[in-house]
Amino acid sequence: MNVEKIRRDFPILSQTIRGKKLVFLDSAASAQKPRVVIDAMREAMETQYANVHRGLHWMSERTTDAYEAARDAVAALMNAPDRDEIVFVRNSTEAINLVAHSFGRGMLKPGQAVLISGMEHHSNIVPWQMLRDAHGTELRVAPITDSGELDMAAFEALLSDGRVGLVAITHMSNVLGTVTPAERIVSLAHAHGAKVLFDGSQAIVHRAIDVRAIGCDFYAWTGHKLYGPTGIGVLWARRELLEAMPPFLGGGEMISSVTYEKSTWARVPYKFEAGTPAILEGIGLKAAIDYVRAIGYDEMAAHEASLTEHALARLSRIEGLRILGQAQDRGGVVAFALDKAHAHDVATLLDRQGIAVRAGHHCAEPLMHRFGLDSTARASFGIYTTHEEIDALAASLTRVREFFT
Amino acid sequence: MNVEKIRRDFPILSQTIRGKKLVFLDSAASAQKPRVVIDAMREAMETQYANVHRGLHWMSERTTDAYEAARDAVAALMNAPDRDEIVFVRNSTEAINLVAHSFGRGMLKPGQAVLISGMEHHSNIVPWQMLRDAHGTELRVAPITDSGELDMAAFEALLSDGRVGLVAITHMSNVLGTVTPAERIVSLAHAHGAKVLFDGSQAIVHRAIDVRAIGCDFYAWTGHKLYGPTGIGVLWARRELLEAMPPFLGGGEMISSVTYEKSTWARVPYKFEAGTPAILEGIGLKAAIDYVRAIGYDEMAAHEASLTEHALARLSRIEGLRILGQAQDRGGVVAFALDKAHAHDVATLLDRQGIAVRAGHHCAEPLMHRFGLDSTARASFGIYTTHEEIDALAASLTRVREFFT
Amino acid sequence: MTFDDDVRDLYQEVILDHGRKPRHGHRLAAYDVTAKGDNPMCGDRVEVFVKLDADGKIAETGFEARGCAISVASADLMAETVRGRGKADTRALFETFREMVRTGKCPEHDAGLDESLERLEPFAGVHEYPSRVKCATLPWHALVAALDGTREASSE
Amino acid sequence: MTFDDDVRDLYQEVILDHGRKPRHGHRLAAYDVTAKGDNPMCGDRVEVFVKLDADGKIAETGFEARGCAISVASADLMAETVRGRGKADTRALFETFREMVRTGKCPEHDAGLDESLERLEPFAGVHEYPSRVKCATLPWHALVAALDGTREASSE
Ligand SMILES: Cc1ncc(COP(=O)(O)O)c(C=O)c1O
Ligand SMILES: Cc1ncc(COP(=O)(O)O)c(C=O)c1O
Repeated sequence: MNVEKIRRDFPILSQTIRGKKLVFLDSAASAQKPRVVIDAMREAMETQYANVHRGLHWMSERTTDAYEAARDAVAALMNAPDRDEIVFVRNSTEAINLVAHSFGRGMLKPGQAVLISGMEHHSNIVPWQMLRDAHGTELRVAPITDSGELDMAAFEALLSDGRVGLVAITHMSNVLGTVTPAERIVSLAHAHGAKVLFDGSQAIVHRAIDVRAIGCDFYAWTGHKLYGPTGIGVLWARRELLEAMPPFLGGGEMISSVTYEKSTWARVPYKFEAGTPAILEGIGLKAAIDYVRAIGYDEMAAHEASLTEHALARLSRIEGLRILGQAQDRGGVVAFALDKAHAHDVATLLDRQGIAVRAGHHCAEPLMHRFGLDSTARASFGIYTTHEEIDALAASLTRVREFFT
Repeated sequence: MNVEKIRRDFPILSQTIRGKKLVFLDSAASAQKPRVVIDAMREAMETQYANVHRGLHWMSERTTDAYEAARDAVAALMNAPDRDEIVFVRNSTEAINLVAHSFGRGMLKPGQAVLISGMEHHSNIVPWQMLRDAHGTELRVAPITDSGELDMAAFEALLSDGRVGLVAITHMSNVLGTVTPAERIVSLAHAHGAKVLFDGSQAIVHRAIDVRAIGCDFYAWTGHKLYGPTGIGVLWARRELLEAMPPFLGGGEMISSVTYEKSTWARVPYKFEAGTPAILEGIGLKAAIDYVRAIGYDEMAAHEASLTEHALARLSRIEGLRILGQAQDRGGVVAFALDKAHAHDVATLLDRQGIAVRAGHHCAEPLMHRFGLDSTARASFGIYTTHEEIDALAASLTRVREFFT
Repeated sequence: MTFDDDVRDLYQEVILDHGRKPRHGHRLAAYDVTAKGDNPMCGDRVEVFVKLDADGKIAETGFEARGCAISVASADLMAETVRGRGKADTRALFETFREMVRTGKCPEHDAGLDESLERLEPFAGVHEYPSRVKCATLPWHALVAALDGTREASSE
Repeated sequence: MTFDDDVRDLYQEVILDHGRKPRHGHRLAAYDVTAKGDNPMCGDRVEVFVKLDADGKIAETGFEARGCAISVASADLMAETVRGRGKADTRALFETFREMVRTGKCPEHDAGLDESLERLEPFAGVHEYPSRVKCATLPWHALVAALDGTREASSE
């Protein structure tokens, strides 16, 4: 993979920040956008924009085609059996909330349980708490080990009473980098009668996702982390589930017919897409998908594995620096704490060198507390990240620690 | 107002469609985007993009500023008392669903009623049906007159038993063009103890909206109709209501703290904005707002009034053409039916002349049925629409009718 | 180009004519199977009535339709072209027709369909308007539903 | 520019020093009012303890904090600069300080605050980092809450 060539595809990477070359190590929060994405959105607005579906005029037909082509691209990306199983939402968070409402309230019974893990993002915790409080389901949490992996024995034990109706679990932790054993999770869950939702927000950026091979029931992710625009996310779900689930939001586009007494719903997936969708964002997302597929997941994964290995090696040599998580199978995010400096101060000092990292609880408070911390700094990598950037981070961190000692 | 100058701000308007000059008369479905909007989004992606809030690094701070500046711009646009009363959502539809969930399920009691009107868009019907079916509220419909205005006597009568907890009503019909008497509606509703939500999806494009002067409790609209991008909409609500309402979607950004037992919510409005928001879309929306405010609502309203008057005069001279709605106070949309031709055929034939109109039920089936129709064609106007374009429409419609006779 | 030139390639005379004056646009006095088709998105509605002969082949088709010129003309030409066909044969014609209105091109097909497809060819122009493809196919959905013994079809 | 040049304008010596070795970073043996401040977004937490004199003026302030250098240094310099101030006076200093860390400029203010503001001036650089303004203001929120008799404050 030619990283220098890829970097030229991202206009922002030539920016200087405070007079320094930008070193962007915050891709797990949101990735930068290649020119093809920027151009796709611009071109749509300049040449064919109109609202989609039922337009009957040229621009509406063209825009509908372009928007629906995004659905095909997503289906192909995830190896979904059926394009109609792709529901467009705003982000992963909305995808998970959709499942919590339509499947949770609609198909789980009070007394059944939802099983999450100890390394979830708030977006895969809070919707299940809200479901618990509104609907009377139980919320169970499968613990993680000190190395930051799912405790499989405990996980299985929590399934054993057969009351778990849904396992909702991250496919890759945004803090620990841990990739969870998806197939194994599915086979255990299914054996105990539970459906499985993966929060793939991070995983889709680092791995080729094949929902058929994984065998899960729901898979959620978010466009802006996969080099696409904000405002669009994806829920994939098995058709029979989508058919059976009541709708979530009501309004235009999601109906088949409306009278005051009773409305009937549009066919899947439109039943779940109320109102004018994120049209331009769908078009941008398709460009992003085409872009990453042209590079290829094998290439991307190899690049990120090499970056991650390099980062772990470099950072672990820094005195007083503690890395969170040592999973065997891990993706390109590294969260760490310095003994002498608070994560906020670390992030600010790095910023003054032009190095962008994130600091805080990374929307994973319970996970932070599991490791006895309130916040960490986190460096995360994208296809445009270089080994030199990681060297720059390591060098700066050494200075930061000296500065605070 | 210099329409020719304005037209040059919209790159798409110089397109040709099927070798004809584009005549875009479908702005009520979604408006075209001026260059400033396109550029604002492009520039954000090229120079400073990052995720918002808690970024701590330069780009995240800049992007947070830009995104939050959109909130200020919206608050100023609507004369909202407090910027924290602006909640960003995907579109009007989500805004109304948010109210149906958080206010409807959260604060209305089963047995209370929601009062809508006979000229609502599906997005302001279906959420209240779903609330009725899930929560046991009643759904009442205030009839409209033959001229397409709200029947105020009937409206008041439907309030009189004091059981209506919420009036949810359009501020401007997307089919009839009718602008409803907002202040009068509010004073009647409040006198009977009901809160008021306006669906301002169309009104905000044609009128300066002053939520303080109107005195309502909720106001919903959608960015893509106000020359902004797709993927972003606005709910304004009184602070005390937002404070009292439980959250809608759960996840990142909307929390204050999270433990498995209990989470607490971020302050208003963030409590209602779960997950990574539509950042680029907020930035685009701000550019759109700045653009229309620079032109000025007085100018826009005068231009549209003149276009509408011209259209009504020209179309009513066409034999066999029936215009829906003759409200005194009306905005720039004109729906019509031809005796000899189905609306779909009309739209397709116009398209072949490069004229884009919409045909169908316009997401307002019950309203169509009220007038004994299944579908109509609809021409709708924006700031870039010219009198000549309306002449072209009228001339073509005459030919269409001949063609089918 | 004149107005007529612009529109005639899509609304060919045969479509206009059958749209205006359908030959089979009536409920049959006696019929064996029937079904309704509904396109709630645009309010198109069609009801077909089919009389079968002793071999189970289509003897006659009538319909009542409310909709655009394309859906009415399509129903009328359908009634004409399915006469004498059995169930499988009708379905094969429908599939080929549907492919044609979707793509604008006639796909490979059985020689036995040749003549009928030629008759239906004026609908090929509809492919330019993906959202109107369902106008052309709705009556066919209803017909197939009737033959299958289903009472309702939707061409959403 | 060296690393130090880049960071010293924000983390001036006084901030580093008070962040590392706060003079008032302890619970008072005896105090009249107290409150907690919480910034759940970043996990910063501070608890302030205030001893008042006979006139109701601040005699002494102590605190226990967990947080970044900026919040700890801010708490410490706050403790130093509010000594001898009454409630209104403390609030006025806080408002001026807050404006300064938000904008980087010291707003018009009462002459009586001059000396204290000079002491607090090193925090002006924080305005470059809007998301860290709350680090600097959290202890002040807690102090004002304590004086108001509220037990908890949040600087979200
Ligand atoms: C009156 C009215 N309400 C609601 C909507 C729904 O807007 P959106 O599709 O952006 O949610 C529209 C536009 O489609 C409208 O015209
Ligand atoms: C693992 C994980 N889940 C969920 C999310 C939420 O994504 P979004 O904010 O786009 O909804 C994120 C990213 O913030 C994440 O990393």
